[in-house]
Amino acid sequence: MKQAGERPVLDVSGLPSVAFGRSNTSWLGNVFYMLIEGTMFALLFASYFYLRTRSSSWPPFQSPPYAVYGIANALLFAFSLIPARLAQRVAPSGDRQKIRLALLGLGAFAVANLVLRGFELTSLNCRWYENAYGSILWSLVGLHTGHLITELVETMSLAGVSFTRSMEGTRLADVAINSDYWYFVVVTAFLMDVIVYGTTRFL
Amino acid sequence: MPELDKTVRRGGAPVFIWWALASGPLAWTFDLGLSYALTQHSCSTGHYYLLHVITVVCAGIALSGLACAWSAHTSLPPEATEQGRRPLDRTYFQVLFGLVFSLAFVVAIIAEAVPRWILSPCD
Amino acid sequence: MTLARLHSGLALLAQFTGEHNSLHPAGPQASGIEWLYWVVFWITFAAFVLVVAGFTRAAVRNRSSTSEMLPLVRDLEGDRRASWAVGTAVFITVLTLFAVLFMSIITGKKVEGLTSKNPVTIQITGHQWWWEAVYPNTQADQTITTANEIHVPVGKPVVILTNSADVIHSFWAPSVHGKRDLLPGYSSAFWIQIDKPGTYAGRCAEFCGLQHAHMGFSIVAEDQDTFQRWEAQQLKPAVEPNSSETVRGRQVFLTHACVMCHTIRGTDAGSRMGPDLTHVGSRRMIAAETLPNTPGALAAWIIDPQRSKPGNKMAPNLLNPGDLGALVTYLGTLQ
Amino acid sequence: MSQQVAVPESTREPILARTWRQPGGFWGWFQNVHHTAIGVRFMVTAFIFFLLGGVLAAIMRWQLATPEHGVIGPDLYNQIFTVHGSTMIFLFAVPMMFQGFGVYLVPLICGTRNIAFPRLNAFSYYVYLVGGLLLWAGLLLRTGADAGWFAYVPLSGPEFTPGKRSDFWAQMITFTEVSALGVAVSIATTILRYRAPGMTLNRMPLILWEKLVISMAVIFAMPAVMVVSYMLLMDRTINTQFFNPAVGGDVLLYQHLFWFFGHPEVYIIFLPGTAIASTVIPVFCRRHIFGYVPIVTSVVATGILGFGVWVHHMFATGLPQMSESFFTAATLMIVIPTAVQFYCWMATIWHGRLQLMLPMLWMFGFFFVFLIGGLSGVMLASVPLNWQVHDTFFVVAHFHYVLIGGALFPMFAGLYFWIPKITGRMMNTLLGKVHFWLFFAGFNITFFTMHFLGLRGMPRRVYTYGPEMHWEGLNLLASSGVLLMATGVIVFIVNFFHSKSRGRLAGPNPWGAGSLEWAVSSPPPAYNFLELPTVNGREPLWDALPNQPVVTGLRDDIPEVLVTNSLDSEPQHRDELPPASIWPFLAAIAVSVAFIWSIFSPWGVAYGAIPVAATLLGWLWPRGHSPSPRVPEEV
Repeated sequence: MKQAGERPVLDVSGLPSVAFGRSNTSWLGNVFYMLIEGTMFALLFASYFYLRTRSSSWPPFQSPPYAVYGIANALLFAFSLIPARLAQRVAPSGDRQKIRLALLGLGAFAVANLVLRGFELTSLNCRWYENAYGSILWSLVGLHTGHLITELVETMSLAGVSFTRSMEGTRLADVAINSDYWYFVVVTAFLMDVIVYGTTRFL
Repeated sequence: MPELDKTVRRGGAPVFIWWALASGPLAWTFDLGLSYALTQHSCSTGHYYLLHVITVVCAGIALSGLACAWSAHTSLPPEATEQGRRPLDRTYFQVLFGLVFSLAFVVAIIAEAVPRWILSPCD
Repeated sequence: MTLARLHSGLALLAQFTGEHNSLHPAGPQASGIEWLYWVVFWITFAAFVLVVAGFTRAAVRNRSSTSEMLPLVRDLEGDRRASWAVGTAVFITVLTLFAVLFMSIITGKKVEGLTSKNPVTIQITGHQWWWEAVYPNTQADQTITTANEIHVPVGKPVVILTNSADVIHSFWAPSVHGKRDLLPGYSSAFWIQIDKPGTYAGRCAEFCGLQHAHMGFSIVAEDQDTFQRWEAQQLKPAVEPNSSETVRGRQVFLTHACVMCHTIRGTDAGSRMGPDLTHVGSRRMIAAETLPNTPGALAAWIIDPQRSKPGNKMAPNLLNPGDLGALVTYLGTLQ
Repeated sequence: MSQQVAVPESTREPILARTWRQPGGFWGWFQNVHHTAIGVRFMVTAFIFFLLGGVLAAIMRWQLATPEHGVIGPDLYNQIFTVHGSTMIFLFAVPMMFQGFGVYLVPLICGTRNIAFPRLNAFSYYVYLVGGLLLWAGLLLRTGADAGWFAYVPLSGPEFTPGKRSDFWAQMITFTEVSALGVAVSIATTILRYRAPGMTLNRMPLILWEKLVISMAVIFAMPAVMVVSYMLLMDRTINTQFFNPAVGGDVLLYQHLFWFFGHPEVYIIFLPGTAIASTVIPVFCRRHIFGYVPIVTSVVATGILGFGVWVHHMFATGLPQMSESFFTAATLMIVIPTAVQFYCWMATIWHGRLQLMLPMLWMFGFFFVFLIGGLSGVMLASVPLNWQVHDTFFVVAHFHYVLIGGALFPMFAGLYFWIPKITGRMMNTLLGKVHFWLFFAGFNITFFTMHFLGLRGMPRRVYTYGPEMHWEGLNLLASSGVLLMATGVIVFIVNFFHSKSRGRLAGPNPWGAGSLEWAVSSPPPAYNFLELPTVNGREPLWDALPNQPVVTGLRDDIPEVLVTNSLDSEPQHRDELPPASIWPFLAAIAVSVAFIWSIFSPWGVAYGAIPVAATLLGWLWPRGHSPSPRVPEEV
């Protein structure tokens, strides 16, 4: 190639080796995955309303899901935003103690959400094999529950890492990104609740 | 336009330039989606005008993007080039992009309007 | 003049002996679409010639035969002229596309615009792999049920109602109209009209399983008198057997597997799984236009339907030659 | 930008080579995460699937050559056309045009050392491979999918396709979509974060613009087919009722969801072709592309408009005519951006100095063939015309003109153009020309004929036809073209192996091209660039200053790349990429087991998730400490 004798250079050695926020590549990758999964949710929502137009009554010949567990879970989701935001706030400091606490807190919320989700599943008042309404309802709740489990595993793994000295560098950025993903899970939970518990009563 | 100058120097782009880029596709998406969803509704209720309202509103949204792009175009300093390295040049490119884009989607929205001039939603 | 000749030349290239060709229309629907086809064809042909000419001219203009690496061109004046040329071309393209859009929608409106107070109505139900045709009537005994061969009066609007018994099929007689899907769970209606007497072939156009290839039908367009005679004939119950051979044939029919699937009105056979055979002898073809309705073909079909149409729902029938002959003779009398 | 004297190259090179070295040997093959290796694997695997799909096509044409031909029966024929279509779309076109070219080229053209998320990228390859093998294993066991490549319900549903045939198809979809999505995320992130300093948004080479748009199209389109293939799978395995009209299900829901993916898919296949065109044409016309801004806007507009035309696959279903006509309008409007690109290419050739070398020859083939496909597409956009030609051989002709014209011709142009970069040796020109003319002639003989068959009423997907239809002459002609095409492809393979060992050495830049992949040796070293470049224009090598600066200050002893921002490619921070690893392969195996298990038992998902989680933990588990403390900083 060319001689490297007197070439002007752009020296980047002073730049940081880890970045938080939007310039982090994993942050961007995470955004793309939220777009992918958001599209999936959107398509299931669209399918739900499409199937609604193919049926004269809704829910067809059964009562709407029992809403109490759903509302309780929605409240729980709302409060879980606190540890999520906390984890994001303390991550750049690298303070493993605080990170650990925030992540464990978030994990505890996720477990509680999951338990309540179990009760929700028992009170949908339909089965997935009965009719198309049941199928789409269970798919919606199931897809979201899958996300909840994934997020729980990820949070607990990060919490595990936070007990070791490996919780540094990009791992700290991952903690912040994990919280972004939790926000996504919470927002989709709210949207799903509106559909599962709301539209079955008012549509 | 001081806002333009300030944001461009920071290396970003002002909101109205992003609007010039986004308004066309958004307007067209709404136009197509709403028209498709409401065709049967407007047939069964007899509110045929609804479909024309959608056209006008969506074309308006796209035209607002065109206006943003145009006003940014006129207020950009003359030294901006399409290929340069500076944020200013990149903004100029975005503005050109926005102009072409908004115009293109206005044309697309007009094309979407043609069926409702000829057909009835109940056909 | 030349255009007309070119036209007929191209039509010849895409020609077919008569009744199964979207460019040989027999009624207003297919004619409207054919008209649109030729208009759009000539527009796209012109676009094709212009673009190919443009690329050819561009290619020969500055072609360099050397394979050495040439220096880069920087031609601002050329760019400026190219901007105008490209701009003009895009403008013309947009106008042309709008013209196509207008013509397409207007043709669509015209093609679908047929209507009539008192049309002949035919309910078509797609089955794997045959067509059930019912001419509904409020009185049950005035309802015609037949299969694969549809009769319509010439010059009269006919409304076709669609439905499917199993998977998606698509009803398509290209000389009459474009295709329409038969979807399970949906029923829709469309209109046809045939102006020239004759027989028009049709096929299933949506992939529907093993015997998608052998799912044909035909539309027989005949003048009003003939059509009414046909109607009257179809309304009658099955012909009573009038010879020992045909009596035996009916006996074979009623005592073998035939009755599991088929109907012959006027007898005990009343199952709707397969085609209604009350007037099977009057049809030109059997097995959804797979075989001609000759005694030989019919006998071969009854013995082993899986041979000419593998996968179809009719099971082989091991009849002795005497029974088979009697059955075929009997079915042949069911005019 | 500071003036400094760079470290002498001779000492850095071995260090970099060691840092970026990928393990060799049998087990090393499964650990490699470098984008050049993975890109080549995608290309080779996709090409093999192309050959296999071609063999199926030849069998079909043999069967259809004469009426009532008894080569194969309906059952095998249906499996063959289903696997042919699925292979060509899911296992060849997208993996070749998007994943193969994209993974190999994007990091090089960006001027960086590896793709973002290299392990995800490697994982995507294995998942794709397993998906392909699954589909073909089904065919070879005579239980191949047989409901067509779009597998409409209810035909593909539990009632009409019992057994596991459609399940193989649906899971193959999942595999290939997971793969395409993983690569899309990698490529989009690479383009937005790893571009060389100076490669601002307005200077991104057109191929990067197109890869970015395709990645976004993949991200928004593929979820639709995942959703719909899972609905089908659940209908088949756990008795959900999505598509059963008796209890509120709907067969058109399937078609809406499928084509909401299916039509953007066409652009996911076709846009890489235009990317190759916009890259190859300037090189052989010895000038910058004419109309950079219009081409960029066209590409982005195509990506967006492509999501608004799906109903034109459903014109015959009897939707209200006005609803359908909206999609006629959208379909006609999508012609405009493609026309703009054609005119810009024409102007580039017009005002350039054309050298008709092999890649350019294939470009002219692309112009001719795709033009015909595009124009017959105008006919298909019209609702009434569509009623006549939909689901006939006219459509078969149309989409082969579009897909072979829009993907295969550019693919061969791209292969003749980039194979010297990949193997380091030039392809033989004479053999290349023989290949072109055989393929071009054979293609047109086979597929132009099909337009007439369609107009004369021949529906698609029929395994045979009767002599009374008078289709035999045209069918025989169509079948004969296959021989020419096949010979052409064989000539290409011979040419490839011949040139790979004996071809003329290519050197770094045999064509005098302007993009960054030509700045490095052929084939590229493990670290791609000794010094990361900076860029001074849209064609970095053509527009470089006499003393164009290079980037220094990245560490050589760990695999580090420079991260820049999306709009202005300003350096932001340094990023350490993960080294080679076996975990992506193990994770792919675990995921495959779970997917395939789920066909046979719903519990496969639950039990299969355990090894998946385990391998993912292994994949993501921290690799110990960095050699030096890494400083987090809010940027």
